[in-house]
Amino acid sequence: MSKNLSMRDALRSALHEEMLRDDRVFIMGEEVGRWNGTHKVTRGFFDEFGPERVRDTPISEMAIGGVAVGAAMAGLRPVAEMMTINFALLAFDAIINHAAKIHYMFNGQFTVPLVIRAATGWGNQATATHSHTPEPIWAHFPGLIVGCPSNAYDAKGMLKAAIRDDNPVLFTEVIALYPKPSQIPDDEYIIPIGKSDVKRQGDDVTLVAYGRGVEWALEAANILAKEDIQAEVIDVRWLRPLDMSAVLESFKKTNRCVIVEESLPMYSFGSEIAAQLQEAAFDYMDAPIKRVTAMDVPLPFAREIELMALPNASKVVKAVKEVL
Amino acid sequence: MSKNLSMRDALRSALHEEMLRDDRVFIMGEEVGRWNGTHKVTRGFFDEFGPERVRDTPISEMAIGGVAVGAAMAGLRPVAEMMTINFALLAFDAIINHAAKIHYMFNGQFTVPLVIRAATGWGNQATATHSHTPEPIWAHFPGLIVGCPSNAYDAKGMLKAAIRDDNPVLFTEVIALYPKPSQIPDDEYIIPIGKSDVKRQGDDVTLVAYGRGVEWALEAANILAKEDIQAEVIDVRWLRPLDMSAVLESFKKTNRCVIVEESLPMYSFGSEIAAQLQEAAFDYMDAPIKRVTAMDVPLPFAREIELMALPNASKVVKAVKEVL
Amino acid sequence: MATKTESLTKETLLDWYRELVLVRKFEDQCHHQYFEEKDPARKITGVYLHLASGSEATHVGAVKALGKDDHVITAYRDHGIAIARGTDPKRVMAEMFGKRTGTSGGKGGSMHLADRSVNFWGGYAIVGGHIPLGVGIALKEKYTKTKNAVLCFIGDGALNNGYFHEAANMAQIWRLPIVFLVENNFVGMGTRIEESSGQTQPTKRAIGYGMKEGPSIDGQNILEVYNTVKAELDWARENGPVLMEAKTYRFEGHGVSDKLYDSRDDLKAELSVWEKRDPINVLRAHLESSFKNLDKDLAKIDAETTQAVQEALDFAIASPAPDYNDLISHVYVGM
Amino acid sequence: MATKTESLTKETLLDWYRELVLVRKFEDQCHHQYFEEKDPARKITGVYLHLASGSEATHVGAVKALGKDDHVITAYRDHGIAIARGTDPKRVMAEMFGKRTGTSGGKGGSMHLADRSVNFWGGYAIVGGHIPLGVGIALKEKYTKTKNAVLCFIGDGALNNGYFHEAANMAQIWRLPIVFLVENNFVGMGTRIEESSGQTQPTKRAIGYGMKEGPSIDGQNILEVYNTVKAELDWARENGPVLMEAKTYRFEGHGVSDKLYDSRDDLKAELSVWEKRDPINVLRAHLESSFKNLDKDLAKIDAETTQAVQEALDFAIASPAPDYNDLISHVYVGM
Ligand SMILES: Cc1ncc(C[n+]2csc(CCOP(=O)(O)OP(=O)(O)O)c2C)c(N)n1
Ligand SMILES: Cc1ncc(C[n+]2csc(CCOP(=O)(O)OP(=O)(O)O)c2C)c(N)n1
Ligand SMILES: [Mg+2]
Ligand SMILES: [Mg+2]
Repeated sequence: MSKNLSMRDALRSALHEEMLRDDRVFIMGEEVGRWNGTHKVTRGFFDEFGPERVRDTPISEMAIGGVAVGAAMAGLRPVAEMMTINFALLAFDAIINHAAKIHYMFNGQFTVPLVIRAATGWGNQATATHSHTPEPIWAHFPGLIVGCPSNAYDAKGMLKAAIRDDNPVLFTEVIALYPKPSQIPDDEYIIPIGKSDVKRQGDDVTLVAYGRGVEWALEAANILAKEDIQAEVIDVRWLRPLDMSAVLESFKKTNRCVIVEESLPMYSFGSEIAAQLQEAAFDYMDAPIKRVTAMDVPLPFAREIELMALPNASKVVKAVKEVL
Repeated sequence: MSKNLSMRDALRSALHEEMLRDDRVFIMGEEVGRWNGTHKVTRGFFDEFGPERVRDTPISEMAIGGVAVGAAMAGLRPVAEMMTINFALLAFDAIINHAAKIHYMFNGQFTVPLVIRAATGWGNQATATHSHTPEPIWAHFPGLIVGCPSNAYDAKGMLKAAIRDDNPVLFTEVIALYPKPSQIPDDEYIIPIGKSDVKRQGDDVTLVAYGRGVEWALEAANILAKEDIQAEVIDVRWLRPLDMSAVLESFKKTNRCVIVEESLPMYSFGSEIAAQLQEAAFDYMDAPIKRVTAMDVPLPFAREIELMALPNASKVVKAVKEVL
Repeated sequence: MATKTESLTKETLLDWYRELVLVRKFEDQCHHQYFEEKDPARKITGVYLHLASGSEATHVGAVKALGKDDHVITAYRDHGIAIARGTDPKRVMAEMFGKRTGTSGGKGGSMHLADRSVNFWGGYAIVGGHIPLGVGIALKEKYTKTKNAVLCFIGDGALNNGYFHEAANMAQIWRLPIVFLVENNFVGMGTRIEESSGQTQPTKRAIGYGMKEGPSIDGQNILEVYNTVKAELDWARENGPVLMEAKTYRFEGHGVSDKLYDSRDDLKAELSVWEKRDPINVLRAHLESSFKNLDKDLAKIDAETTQAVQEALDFAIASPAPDYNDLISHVYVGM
Repeated sequence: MATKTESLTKETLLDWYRELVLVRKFEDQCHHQYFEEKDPARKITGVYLHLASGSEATHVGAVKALGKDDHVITAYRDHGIAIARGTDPKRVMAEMFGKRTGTSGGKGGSMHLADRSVNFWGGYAIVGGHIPLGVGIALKEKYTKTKNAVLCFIGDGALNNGYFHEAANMAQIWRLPIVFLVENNFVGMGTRIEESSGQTQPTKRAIGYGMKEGPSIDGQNILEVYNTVKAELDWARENGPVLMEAKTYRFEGHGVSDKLYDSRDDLKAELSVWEKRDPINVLRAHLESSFKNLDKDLAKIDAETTQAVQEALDFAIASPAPDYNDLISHVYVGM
């Protein structure tokens, strides 16, 4: 049996199940409780679980990060919400220098079973300060797990895996995907950390993406299919640990690759994928690997020009044609 | 006429000249004044310029970043010292969401002529929290300039360029290079922002690096020369804006490339260089592009194992032999 | 209120009244163009829009207390501050629509208004982020030995952010000329001050920095706001920072995606109490008790402000959108 | 000091005395192995090493006030805290040398000691970074409805960091069982408290959070430290956070690369005043005024502590260094 749920509700159901399953799991963050969550992922939780397990915090990102780390070390399993990944920049030190280092630095004495949830993505006129999609930046650092689902089904299984994992996880959720539905089985399922997924099969070109990039890649694949070009679409799902196996396998078949990401171009997702691919599969490269990314500018408010800066399916199609 | 100066003293002389030239230039940061600077780059400045122009701050990285941004917008030219880049993680928002965005976001009404100096690098048992070399992470973001000199001569000219530029600059200085000397001309010179430099010529392989990576690359080149392998060494100097012209030109000649960096491997410097190269010079690639980086772990205290994690010349030599 | 009050002319008070009404109508128009308007070409779009209806006396009164060479900086609830500081409402409205004629060329949006020409240093959308910027501007004034001061608005919610703490302390050790004006509307998004702040009397936070604990005033009364802020600015010019508070309210909820008043009965009840202290009515009552025969003046203000907002709207809608060249310009100076 | 004092036995006091002396000798030995030792195999290396000589009464006294199930967390000046909490000095010394037998397996170094088995949650090298961690541990205790409390040491310099502000406020709104103990040695690196803090009386900062303003005590007197911290921990268990201060000093400068006392005459002068209030001498004077015929006890302590430090050193030097497998393990749990 299954239900059609938006990604918002799929995430909500993952959180809800984990809250019921394990009372060490609790939620903290700005507006998660009485306000029902900025993105309504925690709707109803405050009433159901009460203020001890659904904790509204002040506007204190450093402390949200750091207090959650301490609580996790001490044996709880916090799910800390950063509202948006933009505000997590204020918790950079708490997450990178504390959450991600403590297990190693103290030689395994402590674990940090923490999930930091944060909405990510842009294209909604949120402007330069509120339009970051910096997952690759966070994934630069060992000790942290970084995941970003591309659809409601994955979102539920990935979030459950994140909550059950004993490592700190940065879990970002693309705002534009919140309303989009998948069929969600009633039975519990988990999508393991560090496993990529083939979202569409094809022999002509490999499209590698995560998060919203997967949507653009799939759209592009549909357009290309009309011209009899079959694209294989790989959703890496987790930027760290990064599973390149499906990408490599696909590339060895297609010999061509376009990487699609919502992030900025430099020192980013596409950079790493392209670098790894050319190194691991040099003999299979029939064309340069291309990247479709946001434009390399701070993001502006005005809708017309913001949209110019955003990746989309036709940009992907164009890039694919360049490598064929 | 010239003098032999350590990088520390070359930087000091750049700062000193700019302080004398332009009284809008001032220094702020932890221990920059009465303590003469953690790394002694500002030795004697407090006595010479006084507490208005050499401002000791509290341990408040967010405010050091943010106050410097405000002062820069208002017409001063702050040189804010972050002591080490590790602590700049606490100023991530101030630098990325404010310094780097304000000129764009307000459509050019304000400029932010700010230099953030920060010591970088590791290999001194400074441990996981104090061993970051995250220049590539910062350079992900448009609006910011990111530079990191590889020697005393460049350091002086680059820092002067940074101070005179009207954009925010993150200027990192490798601690291990502070004592190393160059001949520094008595006459003023400037090394322009966004210009890479060929540090050694060679026809067999291109080594691309910045900061301390250049030292390892040059060492490796000397070792290789004994076996009649001539490496060309390119110091990109500025990670943003990134000047790929010399790299491309060299690669078109050598058809082989190894990238050397002190940073972590993933989503990093080498990723971007490799990705750009394979795209722009696909037809010239005779071998996969290799990367020599730090190991993908938090850095440990114990000397023996820390050194294992550090790049070095022999790792570079080994990588070069793999691509020949 | 201990502060000696300036004697204010009828003209001045009517002028302020005009501004309060103008800002209110401006906010109402934004509300209309965002929610009611159907024609896409006439619609305000985007995920963020924070109206300040209810707080006009705090915004206008404090800004009027500034000298020409003084400075003001604030968060994202910034429309009224721009208008009060003298930025043409046309350009403010154009920014709401993301037009090239907007104060930020359409690139900043409603949260990032700014007007360098009147020393309005901007609205900022990262909570707390603008506070050290204000301190930096004050540092410049002290460094160059002027007597200009900075007015820095701070939300009650923003007080709990590390930016406030670090910047306030730095302002104090350097004795910088800045007035931190806590715009206390008792809530940040949906979190009440008692839920977010161990210390619910904002001015008491000054003690933690050895800073002057400034007055706590009625932010609905523009006379009180003006007189107090003016006095504190003058104090700050000579002595260093002050932390003061204006008690006010936001009538429209946090932002456009806000369903607050649907979901929290306590806040709904609170709102209805505050609506009785509408800053426009407070000033109107003062005017009517001080002067006779205002009807014609007030009617004129009513007509003029309606027209000004209409003109602003027309201007905004008629203005061109930015283009590709705008998208890629101003990433760097001189590149 | 208003706190009711426990009556302490001679045994207890001699035990504390032993610890003060042990910690001092431990620090002196570290100093020796870092600066004087010539044999590379016997040398402490690395760029950071922060000794706490002079602050032993604050460290040992406060830690002794903890119950077995209480918790302690601190910054990088952490050797004495580990030892006082019961971690074997051998393992502490081994960590100084980066040995596999060290408290952190040689991976943390002197700044990152920790011993989970005695609820010592670590030293942390990012100034302020450990404060929210301590608050998080206190949250766990409240969440699970124990009456255990957390002791969180904070340097005077760290008070100016955003971490302190945000974490203190959060601890207060949630009424968490934590004692923030400001270890006020009047300086952070080379910056004096008057130069860095608008508020130079640390406990006054509590007012900004509506928090209990705890006592300000003599950190050189272990009895006063013990009694006060114990009382405040008990208060915190029932009521929520407290901010208190122990005035103390560091005799050795900030860290090993420190040339402070060469360069600042004011601090050199201050040091010589504080040296007269050596915590070991303070307790010794108390012991001698309270009990007779201590010579044998004290001589025994002297010999035993010398031996303990020597054993720790021998152990550390004889211990194996971590290897490649250690380098790559514990990056993740279970991977
Ligand atoms: C650092 C940061 N965290 C969170 C947010 C989301 N946010 C925007 S406004 C706001 C509430 C601010 O409240 P307050 O400072 O009282 O200002 P008010 O909206 O009441 O004017 C929050 C949490 C943000 N913009 N920046
Ligand atoms: C965030 C951060 N900024 C700067 C430093 C460098 N630093 C290390 S210790 C220290 C001084 C801390 O002073 P205080 O808190 O008083 O502790 P004390 O050394 O006196 O025990 C500084 C500035 C750091 N480690 N972390
Ligand atoms: Mg508010
Ligand atoms: Mg101190």
